[in-house]
Amino acid sequence: MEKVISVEEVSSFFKDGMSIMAGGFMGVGTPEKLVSALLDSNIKDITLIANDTAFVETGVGPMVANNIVKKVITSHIGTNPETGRKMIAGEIEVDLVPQGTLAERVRAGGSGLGGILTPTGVGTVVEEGKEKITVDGREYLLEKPLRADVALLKAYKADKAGNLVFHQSARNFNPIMALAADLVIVQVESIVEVGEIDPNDVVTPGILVDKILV
Amino acid sequence: MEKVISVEEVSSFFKDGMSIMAGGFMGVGTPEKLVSALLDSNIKDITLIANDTAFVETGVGPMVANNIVKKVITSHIGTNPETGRKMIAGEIEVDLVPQGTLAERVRAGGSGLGGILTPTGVGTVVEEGKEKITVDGREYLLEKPLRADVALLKAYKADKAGNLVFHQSARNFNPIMALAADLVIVQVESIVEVGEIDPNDVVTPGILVDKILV
Amino acid sequence: MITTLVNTKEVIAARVAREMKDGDVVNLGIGLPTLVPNYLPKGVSVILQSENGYIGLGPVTGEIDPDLVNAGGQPAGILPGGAFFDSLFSFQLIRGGHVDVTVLGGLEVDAKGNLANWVIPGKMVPGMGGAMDLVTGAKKVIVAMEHCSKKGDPKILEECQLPLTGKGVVDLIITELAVFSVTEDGLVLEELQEGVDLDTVKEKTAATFKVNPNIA
Amino acid sequence: MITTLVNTKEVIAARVAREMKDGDVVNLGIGLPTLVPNYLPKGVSVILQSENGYIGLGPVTGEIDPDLVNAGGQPAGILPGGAFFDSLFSFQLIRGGHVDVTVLGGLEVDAKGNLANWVIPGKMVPGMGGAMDLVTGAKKVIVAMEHCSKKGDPKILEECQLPLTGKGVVDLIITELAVFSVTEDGLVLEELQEGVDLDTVKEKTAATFKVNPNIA
Repeated sequence: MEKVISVEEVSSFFKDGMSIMAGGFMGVGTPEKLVSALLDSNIKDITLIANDTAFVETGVGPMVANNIVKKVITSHIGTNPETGRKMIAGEIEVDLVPQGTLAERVRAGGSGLGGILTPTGVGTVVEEGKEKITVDGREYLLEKPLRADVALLKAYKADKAGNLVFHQSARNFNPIMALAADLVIVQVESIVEVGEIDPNDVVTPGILVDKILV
Repeated sequence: MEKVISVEEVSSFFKDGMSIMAGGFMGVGTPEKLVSALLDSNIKDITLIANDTAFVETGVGPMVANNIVKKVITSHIGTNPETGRKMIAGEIEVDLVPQGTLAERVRAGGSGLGGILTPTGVGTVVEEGKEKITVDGREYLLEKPLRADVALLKAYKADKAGNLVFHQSARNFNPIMALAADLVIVQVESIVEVGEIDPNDVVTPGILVDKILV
Repeated sequence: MITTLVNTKEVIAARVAREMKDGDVVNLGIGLPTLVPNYLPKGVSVILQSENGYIGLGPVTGEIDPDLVNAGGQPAGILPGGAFFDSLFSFQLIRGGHVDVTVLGGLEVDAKGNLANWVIPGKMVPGMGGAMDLVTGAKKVIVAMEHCSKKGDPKILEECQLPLTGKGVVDLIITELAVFSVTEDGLVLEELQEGVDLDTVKEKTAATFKVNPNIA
Repeated sequence: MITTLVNTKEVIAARVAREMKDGDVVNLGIGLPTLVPNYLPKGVSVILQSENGYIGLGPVTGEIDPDLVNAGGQPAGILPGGAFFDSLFSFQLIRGGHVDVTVLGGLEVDAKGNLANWVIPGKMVPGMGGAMDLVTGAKKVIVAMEHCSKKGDPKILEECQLPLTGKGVVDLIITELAVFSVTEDGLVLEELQEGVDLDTVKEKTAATFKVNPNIA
């Protein structure tokens, strides 16, 4: 199966109302070209799952600023004033999740787990509406899996089979989101032939990657 | 802190009745020198946590064959007839755990989770004595974390800070066990200076590694 | 074409191979299932996952590497485009539905799709290894086994007697006599192997089953 | 020696630095806590964990790499011996007790060790980011903050009024006036900063506290 696509093909994967996971931490490790293609594709009512909503102009920030997002599931919105403004105005719904819990929920969604028990958030508003389970005398919150229709990821290098390696702190949520979406599209800085990445160095195996944009 | 130790120092870390995790899959990726040091140290009543009990003569197999193990928590004992024989004779206790569940339990133990919900084992004897939790209409078993006093691991290469890289299929349980024991001792094939391993290539960061044996 | 397959195991493996689609990610159990790649139709190649920690399982090439074994602990190779990972990640792939097909042997299979293949109490207790995760997580579970035990007893039952590996997990049963699918209404005989008649299958199967009308 | 620290934040950071032990793995929150490494005693070096995915956070060296930022999104560096990983692994380290000390700012802290520092309802809703995991998982939680708000209101309270970041999680509170430990019996004043008297601390603290007898 040919995985390498052109930027023109990207928009065909988007639909109104879909859920989208996007890699990145304050824009670092976010696939800007894929976000840009999403903005151009004129869709709406997206549920966005991302570590943070970055800045108005960078990362996933423009998705929020450009009114295509209905709901955000994220750990931090403080650097993008548009997210807070729209939330207070009732224009978008924001579900704030502790960062480690967000990572665990995405991994659970991609790993066939029904959830994980975390001590994070016990005794805070985070526990509202969640089941509390005591294991060996300590209370934990049952946090449920998260999945998305599409994951928009960024990697440093891919081979044509989709094997990925990442660069510096741009790795962040990208590898776990590769497990947790029905369609995984990755923007890479360079692409090499199959066999050129040492199998010991692969971080995300190609079987998880559906489409590659250079 | 100097992490590199000599084989003579290894035995000082062992005590009767302690729990020990050991990396390896049918002996591949098992630190044979550390197992050998353990056998020489004349301790007893160990709880062993390992993927399998390997063979009578290799991997963690000799630990079982040499009567130092009181209990084994493992996914497979079929290749070491001594484990089955001693189990039937009532000489050791064997707790059989599905392989993926064993990996999850070790990770949970090393990651501050109270447990994970897995569909694996539902409707089988594995569910005996465990809490069943229904999430979004599907039943899962609550599987609890596993930790050990000591982890005996094997890596391909370490730097002097303890950063580890692994080789081929010898990785298996080693990286997750590095998270889940109070004392982590790693046998490596070679050791290099700090800075010689690219931070992008490190699989297990040195802060998890206490002692290194070349 | 397959008339040259004199061996029962080869007949089974060759039929299993026809279930594979090009590009499928496949995990093969120890024994009979490992024969499957030898019989893949032209134009179909699959990617083998090895639960001890990699994608791209292949034959040994060059010198044997003691650090590179398959899930049976035997020397193996890795193909270009493969990737190594740890046991946790390996079972994230398996449990998370990233493996398309798993092929396992069976001691007993029943009309509800239950499978027993990991223990005979008091006799053989090897442990479940990765089998319980595989049958729970793989998208399609194929049991590939001889139709009857060495003693001649049926292995396809109304209800398994041995401790289960998985409950309601089996999609397809392939033996040297027949192919059954497991449906909500129970077993359906989908195919007879070449030269096998329906009465033989009925006689050697201890479960009721429907017959696909396509079978003459 | 520290009389040259004219700035309140520097006084706090310098005192926090004295809590560090050589080799500690430390996560520093955004703002004031990032000043701590400037004041580490001789012979003490710590390993900084950055929750966006690495160990060995250091200053920028050479050219700025857009792929290398700290948890505040600012350009950063990595020291020799550092390691990159993904967000999942980063929080495995944090939640799993592999981080020795975390230093965070606070909006309110109380006598039960509760901390509030992530939201002022209706006013400021940045989100908790990694703070809830850090206070839950780190072995030692130090709140480093100015003793009172900009309006002059006490931030150390009998009971937090704002939504909590963590319940019963704080070990030590360090301000420009004093150092408090949180014990099962409530707050204990452990130290007065240089030139500060007990009455000032009492006046500016809205929680009852015991006084360590070592304080003259």
